[in-house]
Amino acid sequence: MRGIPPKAPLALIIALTVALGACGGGEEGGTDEAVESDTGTTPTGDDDAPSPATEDADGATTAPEEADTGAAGPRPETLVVDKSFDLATADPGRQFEVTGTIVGVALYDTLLTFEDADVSTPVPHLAESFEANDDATEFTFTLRDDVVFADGSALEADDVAFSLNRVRNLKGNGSFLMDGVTAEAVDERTVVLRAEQPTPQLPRILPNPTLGILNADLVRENGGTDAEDAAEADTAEEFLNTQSAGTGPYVLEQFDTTTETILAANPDYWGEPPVYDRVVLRNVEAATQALNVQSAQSSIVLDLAADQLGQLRGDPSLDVVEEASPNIWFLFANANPEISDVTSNPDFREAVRYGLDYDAILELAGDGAVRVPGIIPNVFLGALGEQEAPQRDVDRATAAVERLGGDVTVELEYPSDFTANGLNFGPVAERVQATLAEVGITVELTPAPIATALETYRAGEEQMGLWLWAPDYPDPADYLVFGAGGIVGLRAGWPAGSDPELEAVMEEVATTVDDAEREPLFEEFQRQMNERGVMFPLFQPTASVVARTDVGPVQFHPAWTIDLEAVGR
Amino acid sequence: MLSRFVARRFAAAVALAFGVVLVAFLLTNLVPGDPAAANLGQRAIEDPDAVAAFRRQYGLDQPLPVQFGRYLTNLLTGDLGRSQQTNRPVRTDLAEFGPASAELALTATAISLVLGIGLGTLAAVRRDGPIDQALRVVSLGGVSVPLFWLALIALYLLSFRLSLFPGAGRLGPGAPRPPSVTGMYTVDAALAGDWATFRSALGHVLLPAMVLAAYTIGLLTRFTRSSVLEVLGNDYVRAAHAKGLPVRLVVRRHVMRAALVPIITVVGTAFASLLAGTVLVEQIFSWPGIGSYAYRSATTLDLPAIMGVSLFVALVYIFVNFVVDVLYGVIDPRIRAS
Amino acid sequence: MSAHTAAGIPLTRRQRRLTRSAWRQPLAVIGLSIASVWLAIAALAPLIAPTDPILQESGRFLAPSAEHLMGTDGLGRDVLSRVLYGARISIPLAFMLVGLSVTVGATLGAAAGYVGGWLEEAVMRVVDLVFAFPPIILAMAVVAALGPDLRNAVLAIVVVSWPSYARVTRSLVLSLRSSEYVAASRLLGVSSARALVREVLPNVAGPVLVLATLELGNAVLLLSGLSFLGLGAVPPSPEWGAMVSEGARTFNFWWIGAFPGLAILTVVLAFNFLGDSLRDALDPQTSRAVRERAL
Amino acid sequence: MSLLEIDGLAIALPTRTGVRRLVDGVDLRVEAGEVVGLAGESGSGKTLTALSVLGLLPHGAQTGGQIRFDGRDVLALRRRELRRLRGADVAIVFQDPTTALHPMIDIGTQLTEHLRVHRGVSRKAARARAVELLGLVRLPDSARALDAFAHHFSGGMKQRIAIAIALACEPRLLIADEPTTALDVTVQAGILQLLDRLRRETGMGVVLITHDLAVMNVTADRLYVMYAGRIVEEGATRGVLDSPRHPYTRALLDALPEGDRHGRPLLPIPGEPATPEARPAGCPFHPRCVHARPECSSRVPELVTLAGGRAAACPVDPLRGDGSSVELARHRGG
Repeated sequence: MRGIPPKAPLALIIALTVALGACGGGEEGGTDEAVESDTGTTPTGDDDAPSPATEDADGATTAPEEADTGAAGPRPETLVVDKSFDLATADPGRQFEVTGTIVGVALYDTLLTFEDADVSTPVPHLAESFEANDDATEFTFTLRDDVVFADGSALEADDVAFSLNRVRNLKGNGSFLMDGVTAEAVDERTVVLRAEQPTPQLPRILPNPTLGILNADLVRENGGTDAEDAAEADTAEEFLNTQSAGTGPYVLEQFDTTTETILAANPDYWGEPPVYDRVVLRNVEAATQALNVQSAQSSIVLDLAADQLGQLRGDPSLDVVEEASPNIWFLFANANPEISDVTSNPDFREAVRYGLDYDAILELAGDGAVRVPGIIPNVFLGALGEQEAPQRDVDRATAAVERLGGDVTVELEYPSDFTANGLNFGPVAERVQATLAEVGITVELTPAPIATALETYRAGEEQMGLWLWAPDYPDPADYLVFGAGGIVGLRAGWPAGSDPELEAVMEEVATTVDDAEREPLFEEFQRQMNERGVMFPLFQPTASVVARTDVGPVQFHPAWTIDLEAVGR
Repeated sequence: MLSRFVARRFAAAVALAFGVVLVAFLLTNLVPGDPAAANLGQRAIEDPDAVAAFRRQYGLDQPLPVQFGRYLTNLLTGDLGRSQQTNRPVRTDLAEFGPASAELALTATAISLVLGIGLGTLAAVRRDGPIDQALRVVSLGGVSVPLFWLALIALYLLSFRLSLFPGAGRLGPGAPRPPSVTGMYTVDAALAGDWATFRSALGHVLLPAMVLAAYTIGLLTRFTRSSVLEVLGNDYVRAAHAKGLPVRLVVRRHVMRAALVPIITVVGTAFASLLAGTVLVEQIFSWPGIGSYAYRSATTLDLPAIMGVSLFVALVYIFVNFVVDVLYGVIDPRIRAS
Repeated sequence: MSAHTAAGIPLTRRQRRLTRSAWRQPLAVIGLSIASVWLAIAALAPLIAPTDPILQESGRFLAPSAEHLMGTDGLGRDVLSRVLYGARISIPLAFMLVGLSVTVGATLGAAAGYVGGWLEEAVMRVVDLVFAFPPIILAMAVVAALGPDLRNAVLAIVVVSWPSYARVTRSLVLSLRSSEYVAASRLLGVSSARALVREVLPNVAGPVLVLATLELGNAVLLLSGLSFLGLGAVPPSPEWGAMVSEGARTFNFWWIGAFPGLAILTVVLAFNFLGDSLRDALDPQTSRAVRERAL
Repeated sequence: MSLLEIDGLAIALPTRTGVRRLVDGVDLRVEAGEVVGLAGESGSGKTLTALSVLGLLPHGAQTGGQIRFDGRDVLALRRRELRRLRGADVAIVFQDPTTALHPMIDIGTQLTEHLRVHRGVSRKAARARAVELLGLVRLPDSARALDAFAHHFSGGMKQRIAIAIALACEPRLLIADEPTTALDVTVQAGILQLLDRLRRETGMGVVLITHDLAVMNVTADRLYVMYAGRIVEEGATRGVLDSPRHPYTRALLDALPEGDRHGRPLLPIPGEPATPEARPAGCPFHPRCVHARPECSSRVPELVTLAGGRAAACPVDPLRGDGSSVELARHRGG
């Protein structure tokens, strides 16, 4: 008989027996053993794990300024970052997703930016200074004079005007940021942005990586245009997917929307050079990220669910950063009687508002998660204080259900295949279902893949929906969409004219320029929403960044998740 | 004669491919859900101009028959359209993900061929003995284990806890890819003589391939066993033994050659089932292949990608069947003659 | 005198021998035992499960203990109860799925094989088409069209799986059609339809039964696979594949995914033990066709 | 010393219901250049006896007694020695040439693969020998036949090829197991003549197994008749066929289609052949025997040597007149 190669099947058999053994064996085995095996930082077995031994030699010469971090062990030369990709393009004007934002910040600088995690005050970046007129319709920016693109050409006002106008005309996902705003180069170093309406939030919009500044000449050469018909005429995306054309701390080494995108430090960067010369951003399923960072196959992972963090927190080789994400999770009840007699009834809203067990739901969102008292997340201007959050009142809710005739059944739709901050919609929906059952509301879950769920959501056909809202820019104006007639309001069957009192506040706040005056108006907006609105804000989940300690300091950034340039600094 | 055979084969293949494309097209258009909603994002979808631009860009503003006709015309020039999710030509996507899946599926096939035929033959030769019984349980276990569960266990135990294999992905993070010839990293690295990359690529493909092979190993073991048993009972095997040939020669030349014909049929079908299994395994191992591409295209209603994947899979199916038929002829002269 | 199956189809002598010899094999006995246990669990789940499978009243992520033998999941539900209740979902659906596939596939296959001509051509071309089509896309399209729900997932898989039965049935019918006694009954003026039912079906039933038993396991695998991808079970139903997917997100709480996975494994193993034993007991000529299609 | 000496051979096989003795106490001699016939119904143990000479018994078979080929004890040989014996010194031709030839291996390879294994001849020499062999069995266009496959030939031609394969290593003993049963009557004679000629030309011993006594009549020098695993009669062919001493031999002769050449009608043997599972006590043939006496059911009759080098295993006076058995049979039938 021919010999049978013994190794592979043996390995499988061993795997199975070990698996079965593990299942039958120690109770807390999963946690403790894992920690044990991880404490050694020696990477495991394979030549792929970034091995300190081999990296040592190279690392010593290429990364000299590492010494001050005091982290244990030598710092890896390449930063390996795991992210579950939602990456579509490396063209800043076209990207509007989380991964694209991370890449965009690294490749392209914006006129203004946020310092560290403070997203309340935009600070100058490519612009050295800026002024706004009194009614917030005209903004004048003076550019720095020491900024050069990778091809050596200096940053000019034309680059800025081109980039911003191009975004508006591309009619992409982020184009609304420039809605009604025109950029004009006044001279080489001065740009004026004119808005059709008062736009006090514009300075908070400008740090958005979608508004990154491109090398206008280079992009024009490669098919770019900022003309009205850019949506069809602009063909620069392909070029921008192979080569970056910005002034950012990194340049694009390899772009891939499905496997890994690699960034290399920009040798001519005008600011302080980034700590890491090379960043590999890998597309890794959230489930495997925890394993990767524990086994040192990755330096930083970004999608861990709150439930996975508990075990990692005790690991001395890991640095677990937990913050409340600025994303808000919310429920809505459709106000359109054609969709549902039940959900459109104000009594139903009351039953839901006081029937939800907010704390039980919050429990799922992680230790760093917070309840959101109004629709505006806690890091932004105008956020309500915790004491204003609706509190569960079972009696009140039950009474409301009785007014509805008791025993109500509604459908709740949510995207089944979508994960944000490691959190799935399913368990949250299940908990909503369980807590509402306690006040006599039967919720039938009707999950759908996001493509189909979005369709019914957008058409305003969901009886109840569970969705999240990620801020487009850190200004409360972004949350007016939840009011009657706003884009989310419409999805909940709540058109303009449904609530004149609320809409009056919305109108007023939109044209108010001074933050001190805006704040109480936004608070009033939310109070009225909490009283009569169709939205039920639930929580801001835990956002986590888990890094190996030898990477150096890492921060979660509320606007763009992680600032790669700042890692290790 | 032969050319007529090939011509008929080709016509059937074209008809089948056309049918597959048509079904894919109809299915994705019957399904509720708007590709624009799925791909444009929350903001742009509210901008009628953006939606119109998107529809124009992907030709969704045309009536269905026109869309289909346009697709077919483009197909003739090798243009499969542009994927809405990757924003690249579907052909580029397929050229990248196809070989990745092929590498996985071929490795899995190789593993299952060696183990399945080897173990199956062993079981047949040791019929009804303890080895046979044990192999029976093992092979039935192979076809019974849920692949996604096995993949998770393998990843957790063999890669993470025991560090026998590298983790997810095709190469180590940031490792340079070998110069693309076939798109299969192991092959390309070997062609380039880059043995470090070869080892790394092989290490990465081995674990998912072994998981993927679990089912086909089981299948082939059982099938080979019964196939060989059937052959062993044949007069010509007894005749071969009566000639005083060494057992190895009898098994290799006389038994295997006859047993191989039915086995090849199963290998062909098994290969197709491997492609289906890749959806789950690729997801778990972050393997950028056709399976995860198909999953993503289907969930995002990425019409050009769905049609491209369907066409690709159909062509693979046709090709595998063709290879199987050719192999029949190579092995069995009676088939060659007819 | 002749024994009758549940369906009332008289068994030929060969098939009786087959069923008798199948029970002699230890694997068949083991398979039958496990399958019976699972069927009993499915029937009696409300009586034997410690708690309601959707009750979210315990602490979250509790490791297995005396109180929760399989621990609790991320919503504080008892995993054991969910695994037990899961049998009520997967097993009946597997039977339903295979039943539908057999009905559709065998009917079309038999018609194709017996009638021949354009009908055969049409059916076999559709079979080819389905075989060539990536099943995940087909399944996803059906699920997307009808909404994710296990029943729709079943329909989706039926769309993908009936061709196996059609092929087997057709080839069996073809080989029987040419056989003498069918030819004889045709000569005697028995109508095609009656000949099909009286003469051909009993002989096709055995191999198809074996194939169906083997496919029961595959059905459980496919359904749980779709649920794992989020295209099957709707929460909060305790479907095993969905539970494994839940557990996959938190490796450190291994019990959430490990036990449902084991449940799938044992159920499928039981069906495969049974099917394999039946297949072995079947005489080689007819089992050949089964083996080739029993994937 | 004879070429082949079988003494007290017993073969037992495990079956579902236990181990069964299928061959019991068989003694058999074959001299060089002699054709020995082995006759009996199917299931009588002829083929098992033949296979045991090559050590080709099915898996799990147990054997007793002795088989000496050329003085060497075959049953005691080690695997490798046995393998050297097969094909080289003892060759076998099976009943159905259609199944005995491999359908997917070309004739040339099948003709000479054992030649190359046993003699280590070169590919070229093997090919030359293959052509020669096909000539020997009178296969036309032998050079082209080498690259052809089994399905290209008719049944008779296939059997000639099978014989050529058996002859490749110039064996000293050829076992032909029902070599003509599967063939047309017209082809049968040609094959038998071929065997006869080859025996004369090569001087090898031949064991011819068949249930067809007419074939024996033409070919065999001596004849053994087996029933239920035992030899029931032996002797020179002509003597046995002309005056059978065992009721079974007689019954076989009566069952011959050619039986009418003696002016007698065709008579089937009543009853079913004894199966290994249901072997009657005493003489295994007695339930079917028209001469059966009470003691036949209690005692297994010994093979008794008779005059003229013959032997038979029946206590009933075997020399009773020819007609009586026919009468009795008629009586039973009517």
